[in-house]
Amino acid sequence: MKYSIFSLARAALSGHKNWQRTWRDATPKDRYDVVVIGGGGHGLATAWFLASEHGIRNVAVLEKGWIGSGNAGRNTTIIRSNYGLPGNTGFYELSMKLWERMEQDLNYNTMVSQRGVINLYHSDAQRDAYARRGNTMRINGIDAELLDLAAVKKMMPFLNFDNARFPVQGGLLQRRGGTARHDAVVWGYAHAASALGVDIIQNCEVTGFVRDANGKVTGVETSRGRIGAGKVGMAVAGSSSRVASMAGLRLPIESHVLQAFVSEAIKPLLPNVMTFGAGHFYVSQSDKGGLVFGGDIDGYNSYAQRGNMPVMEDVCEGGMALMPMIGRVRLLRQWGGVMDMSMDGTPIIDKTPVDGLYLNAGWCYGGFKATPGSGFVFAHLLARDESHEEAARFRLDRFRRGAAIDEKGVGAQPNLH
Amino acid sequence: MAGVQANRLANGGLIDRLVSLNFRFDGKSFSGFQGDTLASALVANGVKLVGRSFKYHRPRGILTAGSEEPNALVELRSGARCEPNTKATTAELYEGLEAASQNRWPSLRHDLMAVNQLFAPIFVAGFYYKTFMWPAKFWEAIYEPAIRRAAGLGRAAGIADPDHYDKAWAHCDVLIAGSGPAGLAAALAAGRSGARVILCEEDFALGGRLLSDGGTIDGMPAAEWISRTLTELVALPDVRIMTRTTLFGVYDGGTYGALERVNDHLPSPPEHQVRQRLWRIVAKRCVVAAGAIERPIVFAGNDTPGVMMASAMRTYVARYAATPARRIALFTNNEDGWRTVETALGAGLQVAAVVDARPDVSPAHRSLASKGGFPVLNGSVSAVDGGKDGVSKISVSLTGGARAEVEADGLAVSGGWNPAVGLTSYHRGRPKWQDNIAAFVPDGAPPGMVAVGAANGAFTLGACLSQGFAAGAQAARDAGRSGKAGSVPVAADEAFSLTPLWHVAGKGKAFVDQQHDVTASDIELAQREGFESVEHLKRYTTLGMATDQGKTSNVAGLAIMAAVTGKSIPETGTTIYRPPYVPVAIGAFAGHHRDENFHATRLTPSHHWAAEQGAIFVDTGLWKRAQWYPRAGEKDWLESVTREVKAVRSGVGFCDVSTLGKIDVHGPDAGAFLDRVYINTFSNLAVGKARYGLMLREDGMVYDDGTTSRLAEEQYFLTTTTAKAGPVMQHLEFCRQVLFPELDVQLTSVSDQWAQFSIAGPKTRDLLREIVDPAEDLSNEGFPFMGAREVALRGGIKARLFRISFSGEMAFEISVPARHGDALVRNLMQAGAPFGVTPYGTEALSVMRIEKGHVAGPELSGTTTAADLGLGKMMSTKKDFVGRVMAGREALVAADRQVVVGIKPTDKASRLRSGAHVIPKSEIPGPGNDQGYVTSVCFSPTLDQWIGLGLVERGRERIGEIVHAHDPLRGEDYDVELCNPVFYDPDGGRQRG
Amino acid sequence: MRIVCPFCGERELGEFTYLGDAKPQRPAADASEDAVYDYVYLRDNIAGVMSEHWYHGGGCRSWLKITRNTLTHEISTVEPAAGAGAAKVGA
Amino acid sequence: MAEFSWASRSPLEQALVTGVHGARGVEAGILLTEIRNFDLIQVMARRGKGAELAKAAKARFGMAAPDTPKAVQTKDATLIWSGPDQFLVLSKDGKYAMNTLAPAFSGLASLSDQSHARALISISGAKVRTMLAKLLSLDLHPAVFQVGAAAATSIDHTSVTLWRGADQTDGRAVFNLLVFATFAESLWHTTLDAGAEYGIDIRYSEELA
Repeated sequence: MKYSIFSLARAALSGHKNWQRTWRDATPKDRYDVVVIGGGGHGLATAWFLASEHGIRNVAVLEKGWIGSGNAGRNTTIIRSNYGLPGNTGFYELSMKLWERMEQDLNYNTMVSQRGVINLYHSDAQRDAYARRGNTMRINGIDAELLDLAAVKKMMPFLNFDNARFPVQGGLLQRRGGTARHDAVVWGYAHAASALGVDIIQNCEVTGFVRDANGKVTGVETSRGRIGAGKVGMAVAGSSSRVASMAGLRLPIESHVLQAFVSEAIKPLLPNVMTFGAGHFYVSQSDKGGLVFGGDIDGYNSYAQRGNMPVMEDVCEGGMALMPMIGRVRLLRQWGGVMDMSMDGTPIIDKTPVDGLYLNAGWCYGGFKATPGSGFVFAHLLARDESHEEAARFRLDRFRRGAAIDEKGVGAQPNLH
Repeated sequence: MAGVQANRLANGGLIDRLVSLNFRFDGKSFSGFQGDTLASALVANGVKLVGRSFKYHRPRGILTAGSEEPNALVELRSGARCEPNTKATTAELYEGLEAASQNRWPSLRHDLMAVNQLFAPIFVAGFYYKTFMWPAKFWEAIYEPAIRRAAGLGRAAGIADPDHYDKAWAHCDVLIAGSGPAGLAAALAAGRSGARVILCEEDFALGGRLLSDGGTIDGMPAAEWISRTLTELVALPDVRIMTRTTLFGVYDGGTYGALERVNDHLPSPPEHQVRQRLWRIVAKRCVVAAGAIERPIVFAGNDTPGVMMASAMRTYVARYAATPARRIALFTNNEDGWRTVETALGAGLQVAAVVDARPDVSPAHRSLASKGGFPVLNGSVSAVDGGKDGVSKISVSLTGGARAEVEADGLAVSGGWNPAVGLTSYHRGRPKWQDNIAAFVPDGAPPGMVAVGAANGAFTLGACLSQGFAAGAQAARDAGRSGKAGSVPVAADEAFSLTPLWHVAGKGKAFVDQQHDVTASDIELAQREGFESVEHLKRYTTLGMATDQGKTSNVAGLAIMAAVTGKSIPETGTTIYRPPYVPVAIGAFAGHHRDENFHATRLTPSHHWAAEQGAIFVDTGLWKRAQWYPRAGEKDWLESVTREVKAVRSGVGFCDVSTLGKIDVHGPDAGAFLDRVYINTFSNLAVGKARYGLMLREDGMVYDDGTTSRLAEEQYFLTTTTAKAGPVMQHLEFCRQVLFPELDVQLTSVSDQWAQFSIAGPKTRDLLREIVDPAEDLSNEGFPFMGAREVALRGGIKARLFRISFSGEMAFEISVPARHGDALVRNLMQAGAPFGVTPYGTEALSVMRIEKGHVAGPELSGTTTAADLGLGKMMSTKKDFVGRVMAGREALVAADRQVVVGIKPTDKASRLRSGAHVIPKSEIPGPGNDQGYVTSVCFSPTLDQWIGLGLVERGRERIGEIVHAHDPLRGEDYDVELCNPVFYDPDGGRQRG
Repeated sequence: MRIVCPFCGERELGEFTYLGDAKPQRPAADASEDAVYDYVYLRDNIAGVMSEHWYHGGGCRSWLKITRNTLTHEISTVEPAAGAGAAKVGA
Repeated sequence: MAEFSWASRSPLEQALVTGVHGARGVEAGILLTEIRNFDLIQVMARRGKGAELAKAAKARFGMAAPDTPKAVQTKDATLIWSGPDQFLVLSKDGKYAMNTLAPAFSGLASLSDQSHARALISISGAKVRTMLAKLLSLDLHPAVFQVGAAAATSIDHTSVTLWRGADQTDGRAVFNLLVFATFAESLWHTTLDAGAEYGIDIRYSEELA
């Protein structure tokens, strides 16, 4: 059923009794051309692009829980393409362009809100680093503006300009950045992919790979039985190492916990997405009114999906340092997601050494904003057996070759990225 | 003048009638008493309409009497202290309290946004996902702003919070959450056993439900038992009772978070006091006696003001002597609801009827009804008549199909009780279903925690006392305390029976989540569209995501989902429970760490002297460093910095470099150790000599640099950059303790021990000779370039001198014990006056290092190799060192890497900026020809033009090439020449002279 | 999290910093580039009990080897790194 | 040619204002005293030399140096544990300075002069534990952190050394804190903020007691 204000009005007349399932509840077939492991945003986007861009519709998405139950529903919903290194710059801009047409592509309102993302700077060195990055963006055809203090004051008069420990000096603004409604992205891709014939199979956990005599992956064992596959793609953020280990692979990845927080809903207070340059704090305000914010990872390997108080305090200290008007706003919920942190802070989208098995992993904090781009290039790789040009640097062997893409410049220590 | 408290009972209650308090709600004056909450005072004043709902702006009244309240949310206080979404049910009344209702315009009674109710047929769950998509540009411009304005509840102040917060640590054997009968019994048992006990109670009064429901314990009235118990607890040496304190979360290793509302019951905190305090409590054991929350039954019109939880209604009557209604009806599916009738009758209120959904009502209650002259109707409430002024009539579907109507102005509802399973579930535990109470109870808990009493599904007074007591005693034993717990308090176990009833089908909106306007039909719609997992249900309908965190709505919602999917409630399951248990002010989590106190500040030994000179300071990490020293008449920083540079280059200047990390590396294997952490060799460094060193990370990238001196055979003095002082210390300790434990070497930070100054310029020796003991030979022969040794100063103290130069001038660094740093700088000024000595700041320092082509922070970016920096030849091939192997990987030794090179505009008048990119001349900038960027720039007074360093592809091969500096961010494009990075004195004669 | 430092006793998480898996051992000086790559980059990334390096930088500056469950954060053992407390070696 | 004065300046000289800070009651809840002018030497045992150093230290100080988190008072020095294989020697009048200690421990220990690297603050008063609970994550319960207990810990993410000295004559506890000199002023202000509600009596002493 096509979604629109008219279909809503029609449905209202019949008491909304006629709405169909947003996606079909599929039972697994014996074999698919492509099996995508992971029913998060990336896996579902991959399936949709396989069907819509490459005409490959005999596709299953296997999800061990319910779709969107991993990091797709645990992030802080920010979208942006303000990266500075070759590889990242082009890829995230590809993703941004796909965000900009997502709702029309999917016939689903994912509430893509290009309200602007500003990274504040507090020193000359930080300004210079942002200038370098902003210029990279501009050279790549991406919007970027370097704001001085006066411009920041005008845009966000509520920041602490008077007695800050690290006074704001300006910011790097990407106006096309913003937020999107994370769950809706999952449901939108599921809705659209299902309509093109993709089977979305929930409560179906992959427990092993089926290999032929040559070692090629020909299917997966699951909690709902064996499913054959021409190719198998992994998009299992938070479980990448565990799933890869079933195929005997070790990855340059550590899993860490990243906490996020939301406040009680209040009337509109923040116009945009902001990152504090002198502490670990970034924030936006959801359409519902909650301040959605976060900071640094807890810093230790974890699959527990919950964090501890030092980081919670650190984040709130950053928030109060930046905008002391939020002191009386109350933190409503905290949660944690498992971040698959790669060794250079940059994702991996590549074939694996195991024939028939394809990897999409290591998104660190960048996973949500990458959703459409990740699906697009992963579908390309699965369909054509070659990297999309915008993902050509996200190869698995880059670490071996010394071609890491290290935006933060901290090296092979995942918890510092 | 405040109005009369028309709905206040003449006597009774736990309020202090001698202390009358005036307050305002929506601008209207009222009065209440000490001991009231804002909600109870509003009840006493007959105020029924207190808020508007989130989506439909429906009129809402007070539903509960606790922190589970979904409706009675107000903006408390005004101006900078405005607290949006404050629950009137937990806000203590104080003299002069001001509160305003929320989410309405222009007024609570006449809210124009109530027009949303007309669109209610369209505004169903998830409607926004299906529309507002065309045209694409309208989302940000029109739809979203309208949605944002309509959403949200209260308004935040928008200006800085004027109050203070702090954070503290507490430690105990047994931590107890809740001071109801179970919590008090646990505290008694643990305290008597000799345990260190902390009891947290979120209310301002201790007793929990005992305050409202009374009862008999150990043969005495509950109030007397509470009083005796408190007397005993207070007398115990290690029992600490914290009221107004909510235990909100449990973290790893027995760490708990609690919020103490220290002064929220006052108009503003007294001087020197905080508003709230965040506690990190470390406890060996935790007893959760957090009680249970009464749950509603969902029926049409159940959000009409005047519909109230049955337990809340009796709390208002019994504890606050305030009557929510004159003539009440009760709708219950369980025995406990009847208590409200008993309380109401005892207070002289009329009871219109009891609607009991159970097949049987006890004979005792039947006789109560006949004595009280009210009917007992077997059936369910199917509709409520009334509006913003409250309930007027209640429609009842009788078992068997008949209908009845009841005239009443208040409806008490009891659907049973849900144990407060939050704390026990925060480690992602899932509670289990217990049939006899039709509720989820804890199924295990985080290590060290146990739930007791109502929080554990034990709803009778006797069971609460015995469970609490037993758990308190056991917790004390587990913590190693062996005292005698004494005798357990005893009370009778009341009868409890319940027939589950979640939803009464009927016409009209029946609310599950009152704050978020989620109705029973929204849940049915979600199921129809495939959102039948509880997490999907929550996310699609927003059920349970409001400020009450679904305390009254979650279980009802999933019970309705269970019914429509044909599954059982336990099969349907719960969502993940997430802390905090109640919302906590962000300011409390920050505590002291805001404004200037966000992070600690480090001051150099010459800081106060520099401040006296009027220096401008710059933040460098935690340090404040003098950036430049302006003089009267100088028009801008550039003029000051240029003067400082010229003074050094032509005379002498000094700069505080105490911020460098300084590490004593001692021991027989100190040299061998340094050989492994540096790319170059230090074991062959002569005593009395310094050497520049470079260290890599294990991945082959440059980590840090600095000068290290050998002061004695087994004694090196290592310096790091300011930025990396801490991380390098940690790295060296890792090398020492983990990688190379066989080496006999000891490390200590001496960063704070030494005040260190760079003294530079051709007249450096002249100045030094003034303050150094004349017996010391400072000649080029007596103290050659890269020499390092201790010298005596005039007047008796020792200093260390290092003949090293960052500026390219003849220079020394001098170190004195830090408390003499202030004296040293003053002595340098005095001794240097004849030579025009000039203090210089970090800007001049930076100018001179760029002129000299020294790399620093912007070049040591963590992505550069030694070869990129032009220092590849330093890498020893005769030994292993950290990073050696990985530095040899193909992409790190590729010929086309970006390497350090000098850059200067071809037009000498042109300014150069860091962050500009390097593009081949005459090419159109694009990702394919972006060859590098400018890393560091300065205006060079020596060359009289802007110069800089950059990282440029094959830069060293391209010296002399004219390229393009492209800076679209700042709208600048200009030609620059790639040049030797050493702009000044390239053969180094000056520093060696 | 609370960590029982073998030297200081039980301390708060905030005093410690994390490095990572303690299983990979730094290869000898003559090891191949492949072996060093493996050491620097590849991880088992265990969901369960793993051995880790932590640094008590906010306390006694000892490096510790800690066995911890990454699913529950439960710590089972804490021991000093080989070179922490090395004055007692051979004593 | 002039001779120069090398007057020692405490890192707290600017921040410390004697008198009462914060709430003014009958008695200030906190007594805060900076102690100036002391020698502080860090002694770090060499590899495998722990036992020999212990022997040498005992000979030198007349008491065993602590090898667990404790502080011991000898007749003319305080020996404070500062980590495995290491302790601090706090003394005055050059009794145990680098030049006197180095020969005694030659070959057994590496020594590092920290006399100027730290500020020394003594904290006592009726509210001392209540206030310290805002700064320190340690359990300072009298039965847990007894007289002579020491700890290497942190305030504001900054390393400090803490030990409990002998009780005052009125039985009240005294806590001694060594903080890094360049952080001292910042931590001092943090301490004043933490204690303001109890009232703080601020003093300094030119000499170690």
